[in-house]
Amino acid sequence: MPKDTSHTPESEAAGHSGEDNAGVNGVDSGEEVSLSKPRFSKGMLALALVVGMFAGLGTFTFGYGKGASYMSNNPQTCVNCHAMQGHMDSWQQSSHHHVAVCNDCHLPHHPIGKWITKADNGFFHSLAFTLGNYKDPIQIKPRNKRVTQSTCVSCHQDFVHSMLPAETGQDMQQCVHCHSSVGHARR
Amino acid sequence: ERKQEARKPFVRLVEVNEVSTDPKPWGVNFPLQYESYLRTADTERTTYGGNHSMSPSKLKEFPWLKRLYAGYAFSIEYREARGHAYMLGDQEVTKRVTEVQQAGACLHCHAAIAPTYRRVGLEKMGKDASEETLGESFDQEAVIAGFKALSQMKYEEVHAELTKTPDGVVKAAEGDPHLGDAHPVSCVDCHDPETMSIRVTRPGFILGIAKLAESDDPVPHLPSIQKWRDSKSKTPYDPNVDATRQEMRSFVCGQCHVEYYCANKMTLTFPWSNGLKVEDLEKEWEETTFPDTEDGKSGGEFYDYVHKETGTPVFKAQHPEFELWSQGIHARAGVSCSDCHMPYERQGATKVSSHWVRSPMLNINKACQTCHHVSEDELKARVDTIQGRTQALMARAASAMTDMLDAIVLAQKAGASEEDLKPIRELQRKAMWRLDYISSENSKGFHADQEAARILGESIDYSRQAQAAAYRLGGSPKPEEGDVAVSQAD
Amino acid sequence: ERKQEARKPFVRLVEVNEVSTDPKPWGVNFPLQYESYLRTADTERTTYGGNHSMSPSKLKEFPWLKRLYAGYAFSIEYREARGHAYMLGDQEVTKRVTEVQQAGACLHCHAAIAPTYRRVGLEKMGKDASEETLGESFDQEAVIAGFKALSQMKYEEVHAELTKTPDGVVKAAEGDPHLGDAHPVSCVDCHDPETMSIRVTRPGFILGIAKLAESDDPVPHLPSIQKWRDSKSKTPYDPNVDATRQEMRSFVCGQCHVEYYCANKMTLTFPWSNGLKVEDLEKEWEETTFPDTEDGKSGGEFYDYVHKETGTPVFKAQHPEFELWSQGIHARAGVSCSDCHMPYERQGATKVSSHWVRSPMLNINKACQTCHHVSEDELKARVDTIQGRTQALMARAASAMTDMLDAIVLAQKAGASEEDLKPIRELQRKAMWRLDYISSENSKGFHADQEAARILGESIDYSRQAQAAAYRLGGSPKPEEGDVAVSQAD
Ligand code: HEC
Ligand code: HEC
Ligand code: HEC
Ligand code: HEC
Ligand code: HEC
Ligand code: HEC
Ligand code: HEC
Ligand code: HEC
Ligand code: HEC
Ligand code: HEC
Ligand code: HEC
Ligand code: HEC
Ligand code: HEC
Ligand code: HEC
Ligand SMILES: [Ca+2]
Ligand SMILES: [Ca+2]
Repeated sequence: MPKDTSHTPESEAAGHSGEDNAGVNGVDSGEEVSLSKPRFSKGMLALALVVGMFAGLGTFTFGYGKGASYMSNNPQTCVNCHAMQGHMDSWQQSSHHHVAVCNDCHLPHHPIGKWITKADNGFFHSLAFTLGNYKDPIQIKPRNKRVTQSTCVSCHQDFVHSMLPAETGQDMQQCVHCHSSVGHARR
Repeated sequence: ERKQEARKPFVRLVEVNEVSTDPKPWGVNFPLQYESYLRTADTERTTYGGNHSMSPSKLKEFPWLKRLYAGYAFSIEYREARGHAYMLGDQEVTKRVTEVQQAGACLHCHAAIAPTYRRVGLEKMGKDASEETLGESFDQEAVIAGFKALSQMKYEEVHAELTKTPDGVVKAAEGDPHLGDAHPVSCVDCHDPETMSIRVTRPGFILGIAKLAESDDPVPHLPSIQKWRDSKSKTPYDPNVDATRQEMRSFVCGQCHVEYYCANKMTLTFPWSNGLKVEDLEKEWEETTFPDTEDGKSGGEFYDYVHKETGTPVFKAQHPEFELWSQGIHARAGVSCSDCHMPYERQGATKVSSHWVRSPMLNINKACQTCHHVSEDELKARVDTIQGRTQALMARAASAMTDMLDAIVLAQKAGASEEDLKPIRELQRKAMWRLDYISSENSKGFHADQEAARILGESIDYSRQAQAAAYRLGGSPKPEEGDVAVSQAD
Repeated sequence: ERKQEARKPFVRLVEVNEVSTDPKPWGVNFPLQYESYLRTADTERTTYGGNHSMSPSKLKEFPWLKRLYAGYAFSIEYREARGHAYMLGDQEVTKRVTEVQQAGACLHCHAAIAPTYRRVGLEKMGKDASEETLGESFDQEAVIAGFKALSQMKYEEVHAELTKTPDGVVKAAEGDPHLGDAHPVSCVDCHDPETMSIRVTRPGFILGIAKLAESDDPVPHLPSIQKWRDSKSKTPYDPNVDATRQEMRSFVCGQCHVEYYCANKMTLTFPWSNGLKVEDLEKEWEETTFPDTEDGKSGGEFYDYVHKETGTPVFKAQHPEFELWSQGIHARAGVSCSDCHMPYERQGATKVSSHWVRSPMLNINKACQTCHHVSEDELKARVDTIQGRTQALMARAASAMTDMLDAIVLAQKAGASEEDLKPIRELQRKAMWRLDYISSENSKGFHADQEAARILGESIDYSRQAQAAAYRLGGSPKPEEGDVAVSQAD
């Protein structure tokens, strides 16, 4: 039976509650703020948005890949690119397909970081897809790894409280070190 | 790497500080960890590991160990390891301690000793060593000074020093020499009492890992050491400053689960200046000479004991878990000791590290299945396969070793000269070191399976070479005594 | 498990059938697979593997092989393997074939031979063997009959038979004995021409795996065999019927990448009746006696060659990739040969299996990174570590082996009796079999790293035991000739 891959109500709820939690908790939604604030001035932010969206728009890919829908939360929009099919499949078999859609994990839960990542990834996605020069299998880049890590923490903050650094500035373990198949079933 | 914001400071119901070697007050603050910590006194065994009410004797299980250790304390009593709760008691009663004079360094890994090191260090340095000062800060300099002062003293003397250090609980009257109890490994050994972050406290490790950092041994599993090397820093590598949290999750264990020298001729030493492989450690011992004696005589070449049957000075290998793990695929993949031996456990609305440090085979679900999505039976079977191969090769190496001893003894009876025997003794030492290395390591090869087999293969090679060479010197049993039989161990 | 819908029947531009050993017409239907298949003629080498314009000689790389193979064809010429495109040509020109009379069984694994087996089988059975009948169906019974008929015939005769079978392309006039070309492994060897599903066609494998199924060797990596055993079926295990698709992705390779007997005293045999471990194979050879000769004399105990320096009858191990892989963690985890050696590649919107069968180290990205999410350098380093350990132990086992040969030769010169030598010869055979097993296996230990080290450890043990025993019989070199030196290989 083919799974309904559209954005289910549960996943919407989970996704949003994740984001809300981050804000309401007042715990600065993990590190996103502390990171993005100093690194991106308003001007840079605008620039990133413009470059990201228009560079993407201008390409054939953006049309082919139903670029406009990239901004939606529907996982189906990701598989507009066949390059994403495997990840879609493995997400469907993962423990989280009931509770989180792609964007819940691959976009920062912080309202600003979220748009930067979207623009940034939108641009590089289109570029890579158009040129076809990306690595297969696709490998997540360090910056996007930080995003996924931050979203785990954002949703599971209370549960993993003792894993957070004892002192600011110390590091913490990668959740996927142990939970590698949470978002994408593997092996 | 991204830095996370810190967790909220925990609610401290009871104050603990740097002298709090008694875990009870910590347990008030962290009842979940404390409860599981107490379970290290529990008993359950796997095929090759786990706890036991009275730990089985390894000498009985592997009779050849008696010949391997002939002339050394280990041939009197040597048992399987068991839970952390027993570490001090088991040491106090082992015949290796009751029948042989041991050095104070033994306590480095069997008691919560850092505050005692600090106290003695401060005293040596002529500084205040009151309970208050002792509780204030870790003071690494003082700890190392105390460590050096106590290492070569007698076991009993140092044991007595332990109880002269406050433990945070015992309330002793002024002038009462008993200011605290002696405790096995305790919270303060692995945690900063202020922040609760994990840390290392053992001078042996701190000095040893700094030596390793100075070497050029590749350490793909310890990225912070590579980073330190690349930075060309002038300050020695300090695990408490430089290591990642994931590395620290192994370093806390590497304080004790390592090869060492610990008798009374030198300060306790971790032989890591050439690297962490079995040859690297061997090389350090080969290059070591004991310090000159007080009357100015040369201390001579390093050795642990003179093998009684053959008169050959040899090295003793002790539980090199940290070193063998370092050669394995799990270490390379960033999997720490704690990931398997202290896995996270769901406790209500949060997860905590199981402080019931024990065989992961008693806890496969949490210890392995988070990463390996296959059945418990399958994981057990994989471990059994690895350990079975190791055991079979070990039995083979053991019978090569005993054949070698027989041949050397006969060659000596036949009047072989010391000069002729010299290369044979070298082979013997290499063979015994390697066999001991894997038989003393407690995972039966699991921590690095191919490496364990390689080491045993080398041991076999050296034993059999020595045997053949001894045959040339008249070490061959007379044809009547025993025929050429295929000696096949399994 | 989510069942995939059956794939759409492919568009067949050109008809192919059971005689189509020429891959060209298949290539019209499947241009992507064909293109990559053709690339097996390409040249590129890794440290221990990969292709080469003229494959390097293993005898040069490992001079001790000449002594290991003394008296056997392998001591004349023995090279590294290279791409599938070369398999027939390389066999035709090797001195092992041009200077020594070989048996027709050699072609079992070096040519697309099934239709020839079928033709000869049908002819033997007195049935029609026209191109049409040959093309119609696989007819396993006829194939096996032909296989048995051709196995012990001369190489050249069987080679000639190949060209008497139509290949689907050559159009020959009636009566022309050349009805088709001889081809190296081709599509029809691994695919059903009707459905394109993968299949096995080699009698050696079909008979061998059925024997394995009858045994009680645990096969956690081959669940369909366990299922067949549990079903207590009366019909022999048939891979084409019983195996899972994932198993078939290894079985197609297991048709050739296995240990075998292939000379003219018996039909080509895969020695799997006791299991797939090195000892299991050895046991089958030990228990085998050659069939009685035509004049009724007993065939005597099985052996491959009489070792020339020592006169000991020994076994020859050939490329046991399938068997060693079976002992490894990847097999246990269900990872097939094809997963690593024929990984899927994205070609536009579809994924195809790379038919450029080659070293995965030339294609780490696709071969490994689908499963292992670490960098190429890291994966390379992991493989290097494993292969480096294997190589070092192999060198050690090799020097043990040559020391043994020296000692036996001297003992014989000193007049040792056959009776005294008997147990030594047994040790020698065991030692050489194990060393050969790992040095002939082509992954340098990667396919099962700990197992490879274990086997080499045993080889060392047997060689050195034989050496020591030979010393007792006067095999010890005179003290003048060479002193007891630490023979340390690395
Ligand atoms: C529950 C969280 C979660 C969800 C939901 C999720 N992912 Fe991921 N995804 C991850 C994590 C975590 C990683 C990276 C793991 C790592 O660091 O190796 C990842 C990696 C990836 C990668 C990079 C490939 C790789 O292995 O490095 C792609 C592409 C991807 N995801 C796409 C998707 C798409 C498309 C969806 C929705 C169909 C999706 N993800 C849903 C957590 C998730
Ligand atoms: C335009 C086609 C296309 C669409 C639509 C698309 N992807 Fe991708 N994606 C790609 C390509 C191509 C790459 C590989 C980029 C590379 O490796 O440089 C990629 C890479 C990724 C990565 C790893 C990126 C990194 O650099 O770390 C993630 C995560 C990911 N995609 C998630 C998603 C999600 C979530 C969606 C839907 C919201 C999505 N993708 C939609 C084509 C697409
Ligand atoms: C959008 C919110 C959200 C995000 C993002 C998220 N999770 Fe979850 N996660 C949940 C919910 C909801 C559950 C199920 C309820 C529960 O038990 O807490 C869950 C369950 C889990 C579980 C237990 C079930 C299982 O799969 O084993 C683990 C482990 C887990 N998450 C880890 C992660 C990791 C690691 C990440 C990041 C890669 C992550 N989660 C990202 C919401 C999220
Ligand atoms: C060193 C390994 C390890 C790391 C790193 C790790 N976890 Fe876990 N986690 C576990 C184990 C083991 C369990 C299972 C506990 C149990 O079953 O009692 C677990 C359980 C969980 C659960 C609950 C599972 C359930 O069944 O309810 C969640 C949620 C979770 N982890 C989230 C995370 C998040 C988020 C991170 C990163 C901050 C993380 N984990 C990092 C090992 C790890
Ligand atoms: C990937 C998992 C894993 C890692 C990482 C690991 N171990 Fe182990 N360890 C095991 C297994 C499995 C055994 C065998 C247990 C048995 O036989 O019951 C074992 C055995 C042991 C034993 C003997 C246990 C007994 O019951 O006698 C000790 C001690 C030990 N390990 C210490 C360490 C130390 C110290 C480290 C890190 C330097 C470490 N281990 C890293 C899995 C691991
Ligand atoms: C560098 C740390 C270290 C030092 C120093 C040390 N030990 Fe241990 N000891 C351990 C570890 C780790 C174990 C558990 C592993 C094992 O049993 O192999 C252990 C186990 C033991 C045991 C229980 C098992 C057995 O061997 O019977 C005894 C008794 C013991 N030690 C006595 C001593 C004595 C006596 C000394 C001093 C000569 C000493 N230890 C020095 C770390 C150390
Ligand atoms: C202060 C020294 C010390 C430290 C630190 C230490 N150990 Fe131990 N460990 C010992 C000693 C000593 C024993 C043996 C106790 C006995 O047999 O009486 C032991 C026993 C064990 C055993 C055997 C338990 C059993 O039930 O059979 C395991 C497993 C083990 N340690 C793992 C670890 C791990 C993992 C760490 C780090 C998280 C660690 N140890 C830290 C000294 C230490
Ligand atoms: C042998 C070393 C060792 C000893 C002794 C030890 N711990 Fe831990 N403890 C650890 C390690 C390792 C962690 C995991 C730390 C991390 O991942 O950052 C940990 C984590 C913790 C945490 C953080 C939450 C969690 O569970 O992960 C608390 C709280 C804690 N320990 C309390 C205690 C208390 C209380 C005691 C004494 C009863 C104690 N520990 C003794 C090694 C030890
Ligand atoms: C935090 C993750 C993690 C944990 C916990 C873990 N492993 Fe592993 N294991 C790995 C990784 C990573 C590899 C290396 C192969 C790979 O990249 O998949 C591996 C490899 C293995 C292998 C193959 C290597 C070999 O030595 O043959 C075995 C067997 C194995 N693990 C068993 C276990 C067992 C048993 C446990 C529990 C005692 C365990 N693992 C715990 C991550 C883990
Ligand atoms: C997990 C991956 C993996 C699996 C599964 C695997 N191999 Fe390999 N194989 C390798 C690697 C890695 C090498 C070493 C290549 C090198 O040294 O360049 C290798 C080497 C070889 C070689 C020698 C290649 C050369 O270039 O000389 C042959 C032949 C081979 N394998 C056949 C097989 C067969 C047959 C099977 C199944 C029975 C199999 N392999 C299963 C990874 C694998
Ligand atoms: C059971 C299958 C099988 C049989 C039978 C077989 N081969 Fe091979 N042969 C292979 C495989 C697989 C390789 C590639 C692996 C290797 O080189 O070790 C190979 C490689 C070769 C090579 C190239 C490498 C080398 O050894 O120099 C030659 C030449 C060769 N075989 C000749 C022969 C001859 C002659 C016979 C008959 C005596 C024969 N083969 C029988 C499977 C077989
Ligand atoms: C019909 C017999 C046969 C079959 C089937 C077969 N091979 Fe081979 N293979 C050979 C022979 C023969 C060679 C050596 C050719 C030479 O050296 O001339 C070889 C060579 C190789 C090599 C070395 C290639 C190189 O570039 O160095 C690899 C790797 C290999 N085979 C893997 C496989 C795998 C994987 C399969 C199954 C998908 C397979 N083979 C199926 C007979 C076969
Ligand atoms: C040594 C064995 C072997 C030979 C020879 C071989 N194949 Fe394959 N082929 C395979 C394997 C294994 C698969 C993967 C099948 C699967 O996963 O079900 C495959 C898959 C295929 C597929 C299915 C799609 C895909 O790519 O996975 C096609 C079509 C195909 N091969 C065509 C050919 C053609 C055309 C030739 C001759 C030029 C050929 N094959 C020769 C082993 C072989
Ligand atoms: C289809 C999945 C898959 C592929 C492809 C694969 N592996 Fe693995 N690998 C595994 C699994 C599963 C394990 C066992 C450990 C575990 O459970 O994580 C493993 C274990 C390992 C180990 C540790 C075991 C050992 O022998 O030390 C190494 C190293 C390794 N793989 C390297 C490779 C390399 C190199 C390749 C490519 C040539 C490769 N793998 C291809 C799945 C795969
Ligand atoms: Ca020692
Ligand atoms: Ca053979």
